Amino acid sequence: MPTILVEVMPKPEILDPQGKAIANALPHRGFTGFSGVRQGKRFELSVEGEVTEELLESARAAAAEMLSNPVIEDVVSVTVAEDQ
Amino acid sequence: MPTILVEVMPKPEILDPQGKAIANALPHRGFTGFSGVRQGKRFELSVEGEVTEELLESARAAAAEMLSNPVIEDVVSVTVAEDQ
Amino acid sequence: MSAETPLIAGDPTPQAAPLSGARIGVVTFPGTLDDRDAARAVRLGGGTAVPLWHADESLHGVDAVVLPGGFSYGDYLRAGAIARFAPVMSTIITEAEARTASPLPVLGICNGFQVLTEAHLLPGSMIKNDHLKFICRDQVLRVENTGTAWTSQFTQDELITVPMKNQDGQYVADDATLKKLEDQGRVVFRYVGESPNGSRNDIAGVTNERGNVVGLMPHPEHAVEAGYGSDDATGLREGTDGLTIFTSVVSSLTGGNA
Amino acid sequence: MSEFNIDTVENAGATPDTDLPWAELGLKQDEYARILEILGRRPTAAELAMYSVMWSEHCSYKSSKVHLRQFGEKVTEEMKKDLMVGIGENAGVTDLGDGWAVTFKIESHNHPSFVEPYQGAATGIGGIVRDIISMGARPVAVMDPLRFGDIDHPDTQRVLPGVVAGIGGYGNSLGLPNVGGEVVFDSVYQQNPLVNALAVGVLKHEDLRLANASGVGNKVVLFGARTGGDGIGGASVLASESFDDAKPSKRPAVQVGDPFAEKVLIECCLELFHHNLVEGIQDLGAAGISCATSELASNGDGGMHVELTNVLLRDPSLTPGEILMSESQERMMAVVTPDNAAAFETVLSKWGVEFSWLGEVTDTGRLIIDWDGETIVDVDPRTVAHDGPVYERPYHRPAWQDQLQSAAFRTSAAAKHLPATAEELGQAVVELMSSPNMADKSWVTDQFDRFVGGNTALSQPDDAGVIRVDDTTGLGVGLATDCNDRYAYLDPYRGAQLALAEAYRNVATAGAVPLAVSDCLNFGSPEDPEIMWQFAEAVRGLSDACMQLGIPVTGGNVSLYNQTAGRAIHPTPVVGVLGKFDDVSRRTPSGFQRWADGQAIYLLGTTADELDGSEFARLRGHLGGQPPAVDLEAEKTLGDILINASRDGMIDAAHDLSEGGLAAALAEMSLRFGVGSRTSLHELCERDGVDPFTALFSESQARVLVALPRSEELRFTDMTTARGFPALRLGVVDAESGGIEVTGAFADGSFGISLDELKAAWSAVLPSRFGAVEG
Ligand SMILES: Nc1ncnc2c1ncn2[C@@H]1O[C@H](COP(=O)(O)OP(=O)(O)O)[C@@H](O)[C@H]1O
Ligand SMILES: [Mg+2]
Repeated sequence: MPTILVEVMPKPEILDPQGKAIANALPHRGFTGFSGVRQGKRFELSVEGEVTEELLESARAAAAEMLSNPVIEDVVSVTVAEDQ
Repeated sequence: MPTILVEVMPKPEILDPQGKAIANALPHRGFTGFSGVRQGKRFELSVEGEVTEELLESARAAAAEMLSNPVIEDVVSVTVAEDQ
Repeated sequence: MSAETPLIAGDPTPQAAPLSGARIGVVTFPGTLDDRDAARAVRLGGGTAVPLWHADESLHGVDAVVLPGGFSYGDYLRAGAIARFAPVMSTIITEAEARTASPLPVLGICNGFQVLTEAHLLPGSMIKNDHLKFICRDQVLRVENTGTAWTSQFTQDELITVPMKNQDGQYVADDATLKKLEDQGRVVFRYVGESPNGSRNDIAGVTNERGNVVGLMPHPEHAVEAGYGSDDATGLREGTDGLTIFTSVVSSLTGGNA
Repeated sequence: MSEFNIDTVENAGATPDTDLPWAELGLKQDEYARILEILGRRPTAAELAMYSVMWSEHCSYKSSKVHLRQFGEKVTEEMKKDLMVGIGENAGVTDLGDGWAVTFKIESHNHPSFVEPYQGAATGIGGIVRDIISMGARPVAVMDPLRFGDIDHPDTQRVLPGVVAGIGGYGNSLGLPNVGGEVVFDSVYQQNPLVNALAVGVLKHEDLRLANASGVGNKVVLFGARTGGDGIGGASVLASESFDDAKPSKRPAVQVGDPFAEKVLIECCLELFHHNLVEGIQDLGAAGISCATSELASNGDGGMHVELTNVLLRDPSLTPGEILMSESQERMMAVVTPDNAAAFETVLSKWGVEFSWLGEVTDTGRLIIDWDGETIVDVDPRTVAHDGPVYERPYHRPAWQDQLQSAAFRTSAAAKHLPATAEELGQAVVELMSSPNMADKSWVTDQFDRFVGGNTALSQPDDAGVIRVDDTTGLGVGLATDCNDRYAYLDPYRGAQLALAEAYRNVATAGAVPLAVSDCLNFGSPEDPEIMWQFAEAVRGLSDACMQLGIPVTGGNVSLYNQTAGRAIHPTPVVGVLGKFDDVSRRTPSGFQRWADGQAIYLLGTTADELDGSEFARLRGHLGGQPPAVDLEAEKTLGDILINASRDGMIDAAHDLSEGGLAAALAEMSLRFGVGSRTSLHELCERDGVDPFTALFSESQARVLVALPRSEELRFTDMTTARGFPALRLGVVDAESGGIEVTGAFADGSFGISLDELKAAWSAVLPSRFGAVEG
């Protein structure tokens, strides 16, 4: 079944408390070398049948209107993943 | 600045209440054609300097030990994205 | 920083140690919310509450440990995900799993339960409530296992009411784990009535194989004092069903059966 | 070190003719002229940033100041008796006895909550809680008076769930029980929802801290979250401080809160107070560092010298002006003696809180801010913090006010067919209770933690939130917030008084002795003389009423410009009253107890024909006439009766009559624990000369229903008689019937409402709109 992937991240200029908490915790576990962390969302929309251009357009619209909050988030990508 | 992307999804057999809520809401907003939605997480770990194999290994470990809970989640991918 | 630093500034000085001598540690992570309530419950249960600080590996010789509710390190990632790696947790994990006759009794409430699952001291995990909302209400539970260090003074299948308040309270585990929990009688508390969160098998609390580690989502420490407890037939917030958890552990630690 | 040009004081002196974007920053021509006059030169970019935010309506109260003065003027010595800190500080502080004190305040976060409901509401809670911490207090509870548009409007569908989740998401993470608030629906709040937040904190007298920078040589420290570009969206003109090549800059339109950071900040500050490590402290809210430095300096020894490059940044592209204006959340500024600096750092490290030493207190009378060693701000801090513009805005009574007031409900078309038969009246009660404003609000309140801390003695849906302060003695406080915007619209003077009267009554009904007032004045644009009249009338009304009730206003907030496309909200002066219990275990719950079968139900107070602005009139789509009469002497006597009855253990339940009148109070007392009642309206109608419809739905003030054991009836009525206060036995609690039965002077006997049915209708209203909570 094909899947449409939608990736959403907090806008770069917006505080990301989730990423901040992880960034603070990583070094305590010996994971150094990362200068920052941001946490976003990944959606898998499953499609029965084929992914038409129309459906992809619909996914883009859903990403912009429902899956992300344009005030604080950016839709990073909307792509098709076969055989997820 | 290079970025390491970590993608985490709820295990297929675990109910995903957020994904379910979105799947239920989509048709009300005119987005039909999606048979299911799952919501996972996307992490961007920023790296200053180069992404060494060692650092990537460290990111994989962080993904497995901290960024995901193996009881309920799978790490889908750990990849490098230049110029995010 | 030394353990002498008071965890909560301006708190009344701790009460004098009662005779029982059961010393029960109450862990404070930076985002812990219910530590003072848990300490109060320990005192009312007849024990002495000993504050434990997340960054301090030492358990200061306590006889049992409570991991109270709250948002340990913010819990933005997953509830309890980061807390599990705290220095205090490594000692707790070692002592709770010690192959001794009496491993450390540990109780995780709400966020504490989440920490215990993340630390793999208890099986399964918690995900968002099926309705996706935070829910605060009084909850009826059935006590199904009275063999743990924390439930010995309940009667089998006793119904109790305690407050519940969480957003990530839906207990999940794979089928094999659920079967094992059920077969071994390790479901300690089960929700009665309409499920508040969609938990598998209506599970509200479980224990480990040895019965020293118990986790539950609702809050017994909020039902230990009349007037500030759960609602019951005698009146507004008069219910103190949660106190039995704390008298149970004090009694099992002091060898009494009172 | 920076990519941008730094506009230094020296440079400003040398380039007097540079055009500055003062208008874009919201300053008026004459205001800019004042700045030139004060400085004797053009301001630097950073100075302009400071003046523009500090002289904004939000920070300077320029439109409201002349009116707010009444709160400080209309006070007697008696009213000041318990007041330890009055208006002007972050929050007022009132003595509670036994060495304890309490501080509380209401603020608004209306517009941000419209733009981004979750974060707007969340950061609203964060901000008010920091005000409480900055007094040296431990926050112990929050409340949230909320107003939304029509329940079925798409705007409400978007805003309400987000606001509720945001208040819960932030407040629940702080360990502060949410003990009350309001949820009101009215189309006037479409696109202008009101999100007000109240926080209350307690402290020992010796822990009191004030926002002042005293002690020359003491160090100034900024701690908590890093500074980002939050809340400076409109000021991006400052992104290029040379102003001629304005480069596009990305600045967040909304602020995102980090409740975990705030929780840690609370504990960290309390530990600092406990070890006596700070001399003065100020939260960072509106106007950020501009506000904190200028207020600390002008309230202290008058001078401060700081190096702005020391500020820890989240976004390194911020210019000095933007850093000064940034409203990033979860930050505090403190003044620390050099001797305490090391201990201060130890406490901050323990809690993992970042900090940076910015500079020190001086006695120069100047606030000097350097950027990398060069002076970019050199001002008298008082001119920034206190000498902002003050407007005597014109105001006049709207021409339509008379017409509005003469459009009484009784004579309107809406009153053509009023319920009169038992059946009609019974149906009207059900209809009333299943209207959005009267409906069960647990869909909202169940998303808030009411129990954390183990000190909550009463919370929603009781009349007041009640919190124990001292475990050993039971000393505690009761709080209520109220406002009926419809009354305030019909008559702002009286409406503000009615808001106070209701909050006072609620607190007393729970058994607490009212002590202090905080208010949040939500209005439309002050530039509209009719709105300004509403504002002036409300302040006059509230201050007069406080004087009569003998309780001072200790702080509050003004929110203006709540209007869209020329349509303003109703004047909404939300009033919070705080009261004291010697022992909170005496608190009176608002419902009939399960074991109270057969207890007597008394109505205290008298009922007149007062339906204008009522919930019943709203049901019929009518708004006009005169709001109910205010009788503050009666409120005082009534309060006294309830406080004594609670203290002496005479009554087991009490509930005040407000929106929906007797019908609503009877229904709510039964719905509380599912315990019914049997009452008769016969005597009431006869005594007060009203018909059964009026008896049920009129909203006359100074009325309360109580339930008490028969053994206490004599003692209780002796007390009411001695005080000359009307008390009428209406009937009895009936724990068996499962219904509300009312007989009266109706033609056709009595009506009965099944509690199951009523409860189903009453509790379905919000879930049917916003989704069921349970799976
Ligand atoms: N409506 C009001 N009634 C009484 N006092 C008010 C009112 N509005 C503001 N104040 C007082 O004016 C002072 C400044 O208010 P504000 O700028 O909101 O304080 P802060 O900077 O702490 O947020 C405070 O002491 C506040 O309590
Ligand atoms: Mg303040």
